[in-house]
Amino acid sequence: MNQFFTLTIGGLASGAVYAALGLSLVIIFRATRVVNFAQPALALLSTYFAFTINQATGTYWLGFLVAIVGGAALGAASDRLLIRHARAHGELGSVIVTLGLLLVAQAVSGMIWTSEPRSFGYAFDFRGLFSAANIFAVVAVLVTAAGVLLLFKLTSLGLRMRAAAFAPEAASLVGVRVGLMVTAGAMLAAAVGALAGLLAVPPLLYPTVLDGIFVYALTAAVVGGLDNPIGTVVAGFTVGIGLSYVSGYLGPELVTLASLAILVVVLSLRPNGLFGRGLARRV
Amino acid sequence: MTQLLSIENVTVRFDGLVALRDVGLAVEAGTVLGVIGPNGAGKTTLFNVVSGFIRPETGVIRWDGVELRDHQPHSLAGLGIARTLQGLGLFPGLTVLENVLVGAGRLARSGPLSTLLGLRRAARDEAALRERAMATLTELGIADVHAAVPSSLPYGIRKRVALARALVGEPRLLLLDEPASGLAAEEIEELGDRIRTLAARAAVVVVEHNMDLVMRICDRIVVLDFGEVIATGAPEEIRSDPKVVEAYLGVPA
Amino acid sequence: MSLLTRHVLLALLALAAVVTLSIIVDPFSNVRIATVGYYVVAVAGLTLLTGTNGQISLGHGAFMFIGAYTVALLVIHVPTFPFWLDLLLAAVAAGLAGALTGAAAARLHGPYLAGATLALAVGLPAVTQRFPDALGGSNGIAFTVHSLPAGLVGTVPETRWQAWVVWATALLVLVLLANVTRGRFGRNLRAVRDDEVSAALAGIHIGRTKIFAFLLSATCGGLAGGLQAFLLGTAAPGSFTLALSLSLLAAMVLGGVGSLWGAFWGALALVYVPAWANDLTHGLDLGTDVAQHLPLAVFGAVLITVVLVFPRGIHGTVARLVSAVRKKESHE
Amino acid sequence: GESTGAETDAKADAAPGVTDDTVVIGTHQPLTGPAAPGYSRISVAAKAMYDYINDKGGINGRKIDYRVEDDGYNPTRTVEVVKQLVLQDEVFAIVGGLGTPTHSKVVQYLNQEGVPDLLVASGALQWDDTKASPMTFGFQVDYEREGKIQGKYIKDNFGGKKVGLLFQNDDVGRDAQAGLDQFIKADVVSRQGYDSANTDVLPQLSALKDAGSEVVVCSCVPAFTALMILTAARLGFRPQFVVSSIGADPVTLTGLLQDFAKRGGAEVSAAALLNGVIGTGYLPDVASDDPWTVFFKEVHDKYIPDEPFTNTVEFGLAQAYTFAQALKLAGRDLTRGKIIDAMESGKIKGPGVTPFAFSTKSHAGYTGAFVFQINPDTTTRELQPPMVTDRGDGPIKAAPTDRSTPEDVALVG
Amino acid sequence: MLELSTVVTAYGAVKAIDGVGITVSAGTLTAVLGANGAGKTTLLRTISGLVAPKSGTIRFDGTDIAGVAPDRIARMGLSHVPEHGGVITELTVRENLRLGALWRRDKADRATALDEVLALFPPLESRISAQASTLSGGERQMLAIGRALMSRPRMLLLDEPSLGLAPMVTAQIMRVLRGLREDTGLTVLLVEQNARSALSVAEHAYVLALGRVVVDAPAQSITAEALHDVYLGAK
Ligand SMILES: Nc1ncnc2c1ncn2[C@@H]1O[C@H](COP(=O)(O)OP(=O)(O)OP(=O)(O)O)[C@@H](O)[C@H]1O
Ligand SMILES: Nc1ncnc2c1ncn2[C@@H]1O[C@H](COP(=O)(O)OP(=O)(O)OP(=O)(O)O)[C@@H](O)[C@H]1O
Ligand SMILES: [Mg+2]
Ligand SMILES: [Mg+2]
Repeated sequence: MNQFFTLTIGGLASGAVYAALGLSLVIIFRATRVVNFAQPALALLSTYFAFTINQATGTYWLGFLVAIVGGAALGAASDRLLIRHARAHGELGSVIVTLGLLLVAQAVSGMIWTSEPRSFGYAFDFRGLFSAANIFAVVAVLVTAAGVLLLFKLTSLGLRMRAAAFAPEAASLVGVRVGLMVTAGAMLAAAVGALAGLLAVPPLLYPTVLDGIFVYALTAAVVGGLDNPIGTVVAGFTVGIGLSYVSGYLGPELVTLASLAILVVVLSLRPNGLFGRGLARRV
Repeated sequence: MTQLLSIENVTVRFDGLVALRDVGLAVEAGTVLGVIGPNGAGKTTLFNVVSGFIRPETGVIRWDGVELRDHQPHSLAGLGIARTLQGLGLFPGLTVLENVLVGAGRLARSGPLSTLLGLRRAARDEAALRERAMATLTELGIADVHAAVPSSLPYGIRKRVALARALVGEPRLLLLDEPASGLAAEEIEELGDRIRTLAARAAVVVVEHNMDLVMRICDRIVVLDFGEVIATGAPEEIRSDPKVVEAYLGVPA
Repeated sequence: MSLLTRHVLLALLALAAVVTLSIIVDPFSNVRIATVGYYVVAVAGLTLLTGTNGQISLGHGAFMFIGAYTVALLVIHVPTFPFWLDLLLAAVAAGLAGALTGAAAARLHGPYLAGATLALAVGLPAVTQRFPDALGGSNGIAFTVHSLPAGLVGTVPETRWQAWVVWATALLVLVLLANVTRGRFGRNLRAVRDDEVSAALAGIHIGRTKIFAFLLSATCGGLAGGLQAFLLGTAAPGSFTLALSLSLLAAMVLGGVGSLWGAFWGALALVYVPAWANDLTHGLDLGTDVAQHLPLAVFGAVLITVVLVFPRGIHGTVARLVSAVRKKESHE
Repeated sequence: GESTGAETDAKADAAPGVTDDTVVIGTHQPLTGPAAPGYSRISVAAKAMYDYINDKGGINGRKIDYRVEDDGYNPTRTVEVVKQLVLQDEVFAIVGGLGTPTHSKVVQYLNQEGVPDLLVASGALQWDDTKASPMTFGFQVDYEREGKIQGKYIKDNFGGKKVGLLFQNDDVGRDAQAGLDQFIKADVVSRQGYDSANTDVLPQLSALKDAGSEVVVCSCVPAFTALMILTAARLGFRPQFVVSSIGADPVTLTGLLQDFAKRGGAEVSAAALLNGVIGTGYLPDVASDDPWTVFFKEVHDKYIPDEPFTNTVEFGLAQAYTFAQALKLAGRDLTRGKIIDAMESGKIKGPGVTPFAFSTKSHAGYTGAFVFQINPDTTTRELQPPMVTDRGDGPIKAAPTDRSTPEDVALVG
Repeated sequence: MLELSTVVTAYGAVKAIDGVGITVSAGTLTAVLGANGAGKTTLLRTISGLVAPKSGTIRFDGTDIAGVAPDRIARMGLSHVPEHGGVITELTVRENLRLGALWRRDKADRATALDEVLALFPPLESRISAQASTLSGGERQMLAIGRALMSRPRMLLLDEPSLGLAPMVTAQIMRVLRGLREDTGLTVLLVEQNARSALSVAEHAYVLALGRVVVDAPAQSITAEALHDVYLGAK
């Protein structure tokens, strides 16, 4: 029972991380219709920014801030310099360009900060099952998700961002500044990604630290329906808890296999994810 | 006259919205049937039901007297039913000839294994299909663009490619969804003549908003409004049917 | 000349070229030649699926995994089988897995398919951890394949012979794939990629076509994995990472999507770009951390550059240059 | 097929990569990818040692040309780069190839080609197989020997306490348990495996806690030692930790935990978290004034002063030094046969605290370890002097005390 | 209001528009006719900024808008309903309509505009919350035109608005255009395949052939025969 409790709470904490990174994938997908494989790499670089600031100043929150702002800047730069141009080359071209960016970003972080693991702390005290750090992670993710949802559902900025992503030409004809909207989406996605990095990385930071988390975050985003922030957050927590049970009761080596199983089961029942809309008329 | 296709009591609902209610109609060999009605009346939905894209809530569809149950879109070509889409639906990555060849697939005899191994049989088959496709393109007067990709062609030509793709499989029934939209006046005229000629080999069902064309080429017309059949009859009857005038045609200007 | 005869002749010519090359170059270059060979098989299979049929697979490494382990297990447990039978069975096993994957994937589109196949690439190799006794756990399996015919021992070095075997297989696969893509089936694959509704109306069974594409493609993947195992004598989960699957996709795009020539160029790039980047790094006098990560950065930069600057990949660019030169010549 | 005696002799006489003034050696290391964290510095340190030796004139008049290839911890790449080193670079030997899953895929090839395969950087047992792999030699103490020494220590000092095991799901974990179980099998209340790709060890630690473990033993790499300690702290779980040499270096661990020291007060400082952790080791403590450590520190300070002087760095320096010793013993008329003879001569007295097992009968590396505990100030104190044992059920004995010093070896002028 | 002179637009080497000069005065309805491939769509896309002209000037209200980004041109009050509507199928009908008026500040007026559009196209009202992808072909066309009207444009570019619409709806749209022109002074440039209905509402007409203006005359003066010749000549 105790074990069950711990696994649930632990899963919730990792779920928050999957949800956050998944959310950033959803935002970038909504803004550009591209699944951005470089998203975790941008998050990684942002987290390294925070690390550097932490080391230099010793204040966590300054690093936190720099990571979020720096992440947004990276998002803007990656969109303006690369992804925007990649979109013209279709889904495949975009996948490859973001992949290339992932490799370059990982290599660059290795060049600057070496491949050795670095100590990276939590925002708050991490001790205890309901530690302040965990509560912060869960709350931060929920608040961000709610904000993102409101942005897309209720604000005109969100509507414009979606229009720009779905149909750039039609959107521009109704006066939407498509380029600006896409960049805004990329910035937001990268900022949320940076948050995910800050939550995911502790205690250790190294260039490949987000690789595994990316897989589970993508699982969450796909299971939730890539277009759906709430679905992704729900799926993120569910995947986190589910995988925690698998790890605790069946064995840690089965975790990746379990995430595959989750995807297969969900997608064979609902090809557009649990919360995705699949009503689109075909003819 | 033989009833090639008959539809009885078909009802289709999309969460709350009734797209078709108790619709029935019959298509006879050698005739052209027009289906008209306001936008959103359910004309395309009717085609979708026949093609197997949508399962009706109730109703029966008979082909050659045999009830079609759980039929899939891809099984239609084999039955001898071809359809063009309201848009173009061409394969942008294929040349005009290849587009038409895809439509001719049902005439092929060799299986995938002989293709894989590159057997003679497959090659012979392919040559026969090619000949057939070129013949169809020639018939429609577009053989000269067979090597072009659709996006480089004017809209009118593209529509003909779509028609060629439907025709090449020698269907017994042709479902045409707004074949005249986007065409110039002469092209429409030419299309009308062509459909009349086609009626000799295949029954045709046309959904169309161009009334001149519909009135000229159809033997019978079915009028849909809000998913219901509000009139059926010969063009003259339809033209003067007050219900049709009110729902669809409007007072002739 | 029929299509088949032409393909076979071309393949024989290519094989002769490979044999000649393998005799001229040093033994290690033979290892590289063979490596290119099995990547050609994997990338060609992927290009059929992704380029021709439009289904993105981020998980083709998983099929290589299946192929490699099939060969490994057969070599160890059924040593009486000739190695070509092992390879055949590796292809069959992966093909079956591919059909299953295809059936699950047939209804998926775009990023959903990408996500599912990515999970396959990451999840499947973990099976080895579950069955450490049979599959060697995270260490995998090491074994030796004695394939060199008795008559050639002493006259032909092992690496050269391996290059021949890999390339003979690769060319056979290419001939079969060329038959498929040139014919009706290849056309149907492209039609399904372009417009599923129209394809269905033309009588193509969408689901079956997609599954068949997956089956063929996975068969190639399995064969590539089998060849790799045959070549290196190893099968280990650490070889079949997500990075491998993504590299295959990258190679396909680098080479030129949808063309079998592209598969060749892509495989070549996959082997030689990192190698050159590595040599370059060794040649420069750089700080340790920069040197350690430079090859990775170069590979990433090459991917970006090719997509943005040469979107048709190497094959498309080469073909364009050739036709430009021809035009110029005919003008003169 | 079977190689004839003459063939073997021909191979033994061969000396590729050797010229009048250089000898080329190669290695495969994970410089990028999942295993790079923790391992990427070994070759940096080894390079520093070779630079030092070369600056002093080399060995027997030859400078050492050290070629490092990145295999990303991917066995396929390992095979490729090793073939490249052997066939293209024509190295004289492979030295310090890193990793069990990786190196195990080239052992057969290297032996078949007659390439000396020296000082493999892994504690797996399989390197010690003089019959099947006569060219292969281990380096570090194997996981089973170390497990035995740990097991006996726990039995002697914590007899009757409940023991929990955390182990990596691979041969490291398997071999270590084989050693531990010889002594404390009955006391083990829970065994939890972790996967090196999954950094969430909360489920494992919570299970160990639930089982009431009073002593938790782990043969973890440093990152997982840190994760284990932090996760336990998170759960308020305070067992006695016993950690193997691969993950017990206080300097590395302090680095990994340092950010917790900066914030959150003294309670979660690295020193507090590490206080009392028991470890085993076979190289002298990096903070000690052991003559070897002093020497290594000198080399470090001169050639790689920016690197933290950790156990990993010491490992790389010691490994390179050991190879250089063998090279020196092999003499000026260098052949592959001679380096093998030198390795087996029993004359290599390494920097470690216990002797090597190297002889014609055994190719295992270090034969034992000492036990230490981390002090409140992250220095260490010895709890039990170096002991040696075998990989079977042989006894555990005190290690001979006649260690050589760098001066004794007098490697370079 | 709109003045084009010697505008050239090319796709690669092919000139789709070749030295076109057109004048549309404020408050008028001008028709552009021409055979398939004559360049009508390209002309509108050039005006609204979707493709940049190779040369020539395009003056809208006196400002040269050649090469200006489409979103800026749209915000200047020039609204383009592209061929086949350009409805954003992933959004709902309501969201599509909202988009049309987003850059307008006056909130109350937005609501009025919405009511007017829904009154004009009743099918849209019943499907207001539906995803636009479920709409029928004609409903999409209504949505596209409705969205353009939401922005209360000063000038409207319509590319074959009657495509796929029931004859009654087409007639109604023409009536509305006429009404708007009278009430608000809306200027319209209308591209139509269906010459008859276009000429019946237009004041002035241009006929394009192979990218050039071949007829430039008051609408009433253009006879069916004259058109016929041009169309055939163009082929
Ligand atoms: N998949 C669907 N989901 C929801 N509603 C649908 C779907 N398909 C069609 N509809 C609705 O059903 C009604 C009938 O559509 P249909 O396409 O059959 O009309 P139509 O008669 O072809 O009209 P048009 O002449 O404009 O093409 C429309 O209101 C349409 O919005
Ligand atoms: N994106 C493009 N790339 C290349 N050529 C194009 C492109 N768009 C149009 N064209 C060519 O430019 C010419 C003019 O096309 P446009 O679409 O403007 O004609 P249109 O008068 O609108 O015809 P339609 O009545 O078919 O709509 C045609 O020859 C067409 O093939
Ligand atoms: Mg319709
Ligand atoms: Mg047009």
